[in-house]
Amino acid sequence: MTTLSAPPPRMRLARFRDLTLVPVIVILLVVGAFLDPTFLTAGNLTNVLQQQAAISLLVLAEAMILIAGKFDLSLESTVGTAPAIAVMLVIPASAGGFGIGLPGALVIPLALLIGAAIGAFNGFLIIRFQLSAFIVTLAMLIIMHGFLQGPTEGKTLFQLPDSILYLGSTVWLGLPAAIWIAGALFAAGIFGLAYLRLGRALYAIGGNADAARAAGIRVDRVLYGVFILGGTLAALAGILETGRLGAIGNNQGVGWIFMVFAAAVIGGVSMDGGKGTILGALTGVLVIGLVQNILTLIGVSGFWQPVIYGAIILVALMISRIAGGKAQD
Amino acid sequence: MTTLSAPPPRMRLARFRDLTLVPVIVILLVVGAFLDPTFLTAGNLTNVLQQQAAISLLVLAEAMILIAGKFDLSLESTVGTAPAIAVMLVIPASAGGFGIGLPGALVIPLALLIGAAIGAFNGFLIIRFQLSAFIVTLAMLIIMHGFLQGPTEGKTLFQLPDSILYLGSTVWLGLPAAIWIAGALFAAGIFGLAYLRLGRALYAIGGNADAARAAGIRVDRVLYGVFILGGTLAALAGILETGRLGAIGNNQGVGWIFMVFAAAVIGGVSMDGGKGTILGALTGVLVIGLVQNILTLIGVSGFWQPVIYGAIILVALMISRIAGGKAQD
Amino acid sequence: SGATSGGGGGGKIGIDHPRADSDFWNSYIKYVPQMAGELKVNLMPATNSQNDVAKLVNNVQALVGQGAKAIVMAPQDTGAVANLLQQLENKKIPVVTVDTRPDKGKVYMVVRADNRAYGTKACEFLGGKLGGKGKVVQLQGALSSINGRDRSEAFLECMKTRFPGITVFSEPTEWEGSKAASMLQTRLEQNPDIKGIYMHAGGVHLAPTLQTLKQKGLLVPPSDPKHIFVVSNDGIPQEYESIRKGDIDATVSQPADLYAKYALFYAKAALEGKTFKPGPTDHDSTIIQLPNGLEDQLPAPLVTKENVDDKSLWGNQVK
Amino acid sequence: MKNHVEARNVVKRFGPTVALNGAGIAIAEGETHALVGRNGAGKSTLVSILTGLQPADEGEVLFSGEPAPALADRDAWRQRVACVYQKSTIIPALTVAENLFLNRQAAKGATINWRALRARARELLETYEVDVDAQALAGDLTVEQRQLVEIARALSFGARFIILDEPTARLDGPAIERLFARMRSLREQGVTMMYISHHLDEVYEICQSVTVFRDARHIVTRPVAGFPHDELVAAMTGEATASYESRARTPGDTVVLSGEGLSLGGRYSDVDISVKSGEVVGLAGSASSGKVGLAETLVGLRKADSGTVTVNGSRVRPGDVPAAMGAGLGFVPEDRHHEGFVPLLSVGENATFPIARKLGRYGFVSPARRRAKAGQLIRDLDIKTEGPDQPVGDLSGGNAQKVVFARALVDDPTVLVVINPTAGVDVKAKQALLGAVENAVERGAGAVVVSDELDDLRICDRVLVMFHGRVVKDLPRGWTDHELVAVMEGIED
Ligand SMILES: Nc1ncnc2c1ncn2[C@@H]1O[C@H](COP(=O)(O)OP(=O)(O)OP(=O)(O)O)[C@@H](O)[C@H]1O
Ligand SMILES: Nc1ncnc2c1ncn2[C@@H]1O[C@H](COP(=O)(O)OP(=O)(O)OP(=O)(O)O)[C@@H](O)[C@H]1O
Ligand SMILES: [Mg+2]
Ligand SMILES: [Mg+2]
Repeated sequence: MTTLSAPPPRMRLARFRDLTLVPVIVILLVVGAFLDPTFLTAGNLTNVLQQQAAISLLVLAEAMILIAGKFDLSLESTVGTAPAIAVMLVIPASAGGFGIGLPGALVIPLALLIGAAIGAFNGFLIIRFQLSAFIVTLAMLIIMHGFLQGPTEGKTLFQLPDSILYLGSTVWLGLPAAIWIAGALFAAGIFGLAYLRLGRALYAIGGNADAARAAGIRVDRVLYGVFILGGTLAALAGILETGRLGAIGNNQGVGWIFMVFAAAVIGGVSMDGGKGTILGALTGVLVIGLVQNILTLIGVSGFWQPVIYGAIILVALMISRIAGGKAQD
Repeated sequence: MTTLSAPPPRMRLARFRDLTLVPVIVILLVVGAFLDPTFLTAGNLTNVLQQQAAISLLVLAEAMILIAGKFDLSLESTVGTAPAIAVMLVIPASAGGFGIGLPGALVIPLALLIGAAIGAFNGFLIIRFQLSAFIVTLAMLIIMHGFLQGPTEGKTLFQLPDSILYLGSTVWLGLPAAIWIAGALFAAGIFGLAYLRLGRALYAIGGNADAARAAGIRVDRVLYGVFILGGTLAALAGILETGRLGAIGNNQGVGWIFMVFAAAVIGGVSMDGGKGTILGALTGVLVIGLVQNILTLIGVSGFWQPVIYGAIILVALMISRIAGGKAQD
Repeated sequence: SGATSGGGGGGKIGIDHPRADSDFWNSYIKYVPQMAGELKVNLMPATNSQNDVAKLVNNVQALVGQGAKAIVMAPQDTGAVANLLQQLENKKIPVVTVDTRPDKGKVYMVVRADNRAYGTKACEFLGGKLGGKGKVVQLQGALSSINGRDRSEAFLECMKTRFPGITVFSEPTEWEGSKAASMLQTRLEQNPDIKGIYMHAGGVHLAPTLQTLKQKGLLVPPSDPKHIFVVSNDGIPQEYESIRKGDIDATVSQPADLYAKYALFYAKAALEGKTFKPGPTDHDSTIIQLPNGLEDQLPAPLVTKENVDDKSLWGNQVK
Repeated sequence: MKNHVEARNVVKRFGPTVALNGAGIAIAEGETHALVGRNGAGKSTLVSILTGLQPADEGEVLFSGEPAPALADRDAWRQRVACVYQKSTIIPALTVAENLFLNRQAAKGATINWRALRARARELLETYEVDVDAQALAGDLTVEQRQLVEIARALSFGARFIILDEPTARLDGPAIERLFARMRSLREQGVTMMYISHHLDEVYEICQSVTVFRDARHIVTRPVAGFPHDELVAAMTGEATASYESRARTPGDTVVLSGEGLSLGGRYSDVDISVKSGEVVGLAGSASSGKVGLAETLVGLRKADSGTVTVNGSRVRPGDVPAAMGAGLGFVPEDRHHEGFVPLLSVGENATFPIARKLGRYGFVSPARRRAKAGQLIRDLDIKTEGPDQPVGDLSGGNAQKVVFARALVDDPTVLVVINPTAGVDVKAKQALLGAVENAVERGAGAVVVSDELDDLRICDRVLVMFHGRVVKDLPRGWTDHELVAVMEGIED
């Protein structure tokens, strides 16, 4: 009575839906190579990857949060605030710290902890009080940026303990460590969301939270976990960025979140929850990174750059829509 | 046979759900009066209204778009771009125009037309191609801002035709015209969404687009209308703002959209569509305007202002949640 | 790198512009190619980091990848470029920074006017006009910008020490005209006896301030007792126009033309292996020693009704 | 007699699925015409084509011999046909009154008079004896009340042709009777109707002719009178099918599920219930009896105000579904769209969520083992699907219900609670599902069947009847239909 015999073609196609942006990436590589000889050099491509490493962790975090049907705008503030507060707990008051003087080795765990705490607080407001995730995390974005500006009084922190600089600036096996870290975390994310019970639970919750609850998934607990993980990843992104830049400016992370959403969505993650993959999100990050790099290399006038940039996002979105076959939300 | 004989109390309460922020407004008025004697003067309150007039039109537009279940981030760019392009079509090349030299009286209709065209293009991509409204309008936000920066090459337009300055700077019957205009449009919005079939169609579409279609509502047409109306209102907001500021800066409107969403959502409009009222959105605008005014009056340190501001948004959100009684999305 | 080397004295100069949304920087951006022509430097297409230090790092890395032998940049965040400067030093690429002075990391030359001096000049002017008493407002830029902070701190410090009778209200406007207008309007409502305004950025603050004053009926000539003294900062043509009309009283002219000229001049000098010493220069400025390099402090004149028609002001040269 | 509505050679594909394959139907003026067929036969797809919601890939639709209007011309469609869709078209955030008069609240361009609209709504609800407040938000209604609102709306248009797609799947006996009375009077006024149901007795009661679809094709159209029941079933299933015989068994001694002193404000009060291993307990009662609320408490979807629930001897934390499931419970919720499945996820994944931890170690889920397990469930319950990887959202209603069932059974539960288990399920599938319940019980599970369907209750060893939130009767096996209905209606004490 049923059609179980051969795996029908649609199913096979579905597997490749994650990869709808691969042709776009290929086109960008070809166009880039054509436009500028530097583009296809190992050095330049390594630069692109390193430049995207920190923001890609935010995309990873946001993709998971979106798949679980939620929203987190405040990640971008955590990128600056978590490492900044951690550093201020460590460095002397004369260098802009709080004068508490915790040991310098603690600065990375502290930053991650602060990120996790911000995530947990977001989760608390959104899950416990059932507030709108968009507005809660928008308010938290503003507040957390205030927690960077307030204690530093708008100044850049540049006397940093070496420990926090290490990850973002060192090189392992010929590649910047940040690339290895982001790569490993993406691999874990791709695997976890495809093959772990917890990962699949995110899809169930994002797709229909009531049904997930009725299927025995501890929805609230999983959501807390996702927000906390999101905050922690954002803090790690902040650590990598701090190492790359060598200081924590007052605008670290500011303005990233839109790019993060753009990357996730053109990579096939739905804003409505329950749809998309981490691999897709990764292709989204790469597209955005390559576009930025090419625009820089060919030196498009700064005034018109946004137009080209936005237009490319639109085109990528259309390709992802046409190849994906389904309406986006 | 059943227990539904008397109208349950929850239903009656629903009427007042639009007004959940009224106590917040009252508290702000009392606190403001207590903190600064200037606060409760007619002059200051008029200022608050005038300062919020332009952004309130965006809130009106966004509330309608959200109720219809869609999303428009690009409104904030339209605020700058629509009047700027209109002005450049009119003023001579020496003043930064295109040198086309259309008659100065056309500048307002032109600006509104440009706003409508941006809205129509958004609608086209979102409705026709079924692309994600969030990302389409995000890309359009970037592109449209580029269309302000590109032609002006980043310069402020100082030499404006008088016609575009009039509405935003004149006074009618003792009150700035902008207040009258915003007031009239809100009245029309409140009435239209409560008493017109077309207005109710927005709720039906936002609540369940398939059901709306089945009920004979021309869903696509209505959505186009909403996007076009939204763009037009944003252009009008830009005209009022231009009159208030006397010039079109390169970042006119930039950064408004978050406040717009915050105002709409704390005012009870759901990000998931189908829920909320224009009156509620108006109370949201007022709360935000009063908070900004009080923070300015008491002169909170600029560094910590965002923290207080964000915290107040959170509190307003909670009040709206508790009084509204339902989970927010 | 596979880049072809152009003519001129020893290699290409890469340049990154900090932002494209203010009149001052846009004038600077316009002067750059013009000065490059005059100085005959081999300039690469400019990049723009849009006020984002992460983008700045990306851009400079790309420029170096494309074969830049010297870099001109204007980091708006002076701390977060430390690593970048270190990288460039390792690659022996000299750096000229414009407008801002990096906190850490080697620079060949900093080309900037003294932003603290702007604040002090504005304070001296307003303090004198007000006779050392009354209330003034300063419309700040973004608090996270070093220049904004310098102007603000110097202004406040000078007011406190030299004119203790003057009350200062500081309004953080984030370089937004809309915020500036609202805050000024509110403050004037609260303190109708405000007599002076210092604007950190004429490009964004000028029109909203004038419009607000006009609405309040306070846009009157200096002879009128209701007049509010306004000092601006930038030196764009519109400010001069307003000074001539008597709407505002003074502005500090940031030398956009000199920024562009000397940035390229020093970048070229670096490629040619020239060295400089602290002391006065041939162009009315002084070079001072910094821990991490040198700084050429260009003159930034205060422009008032008296000298507003001076042809040498860059704002009078733009058409 | 001329045909009021006709569809000819309709083909409709969804990706690789052919939902209609050259099927057609012809409905004579003034008759009530049944359309029957197994789950996924293409009935609802035909409905969406006949109401202009979807275009057919091939074929034509005629109304009174005239070609159907253009798809965009919704007004023309609405003049020709009104419909109760299988999927809810209620808008939860709007009031009942507004839902009833959606897009016709007032004349075009005129302002809406809400007071008058509410009055009209109240009148309409009264006419159809729907006991809900016109001002209530539709989202606050029960599934059943929502269905009644949909029916009232469809009937109120004054259209000459009305389609009802499984309107009774969510209604109890008296509500069905009221609906039929209404349909009869409409027929007397000459209204043509198309009626879809999996209850063949309803077809015999209310319809004059019947069309059978099978595997996306038209099989037969005949007058109902003189169409033997088993022949009709055979036409639907393509084979001779005997009616379901419930099995006899003796319950064991261990109590696997019990609720003591359970009360929930407004729903039920002071209920005791206990189910033994190897026993099927029915829970019956007409509208608002509180049976669903009670069942939802037993499975942990709701927290009782007082009382305790014990599963397999262990006290379960109230309102904690995972805890109840961990203790060995499986259940089928009332509203499959709401709590039953995640539409975007595959059949395999939806069916195996409760046993995900058993499909691999260290939190890992083996897709191969999942697919194998799902394949087995698909065969056991005869789910019509492209395979374990098809999203449940693409299945027909009855097949989606089977997936929900599969989820309940997948962990070999010792306690099974099923709420309206056969709602919207075809005859053969119904047998499969009831058989599955009985199989589980034979393996030693205890089961609770919450239903108003006499067929479902027949497999029960005893039936608890609830009335206004209290258990009023404990009927052992062997009740007569009349007896049970009387207790349910509160006619007999
Ligand atoms: N939107 C859709 N996308 C993909 N497949 C669909 C879609 N709608 C229906 N189908 C498929 O078309 C076939 C017919 O579905 P339809 O809903 O018409 O069945 P039905 O006869 O109404 O069944 P039921 O009695 O269960 O309601 C099914 O195999 C179903 O999976
Ligand atoms: N979500 C809800 N909110 C408010 N009241 C509800 C809700 N669901 C049910 N009720 C009310 O609770 C009472 C008992 O409902 P319950 O669903 O438990 O009974 P039931 O026997 O299942 O009724 P039915 O046969 O109509 O489904 C009814 O009066 C019903 O209207
Ligand atoms: Mg169906
Ligand atoms: Mg019920």
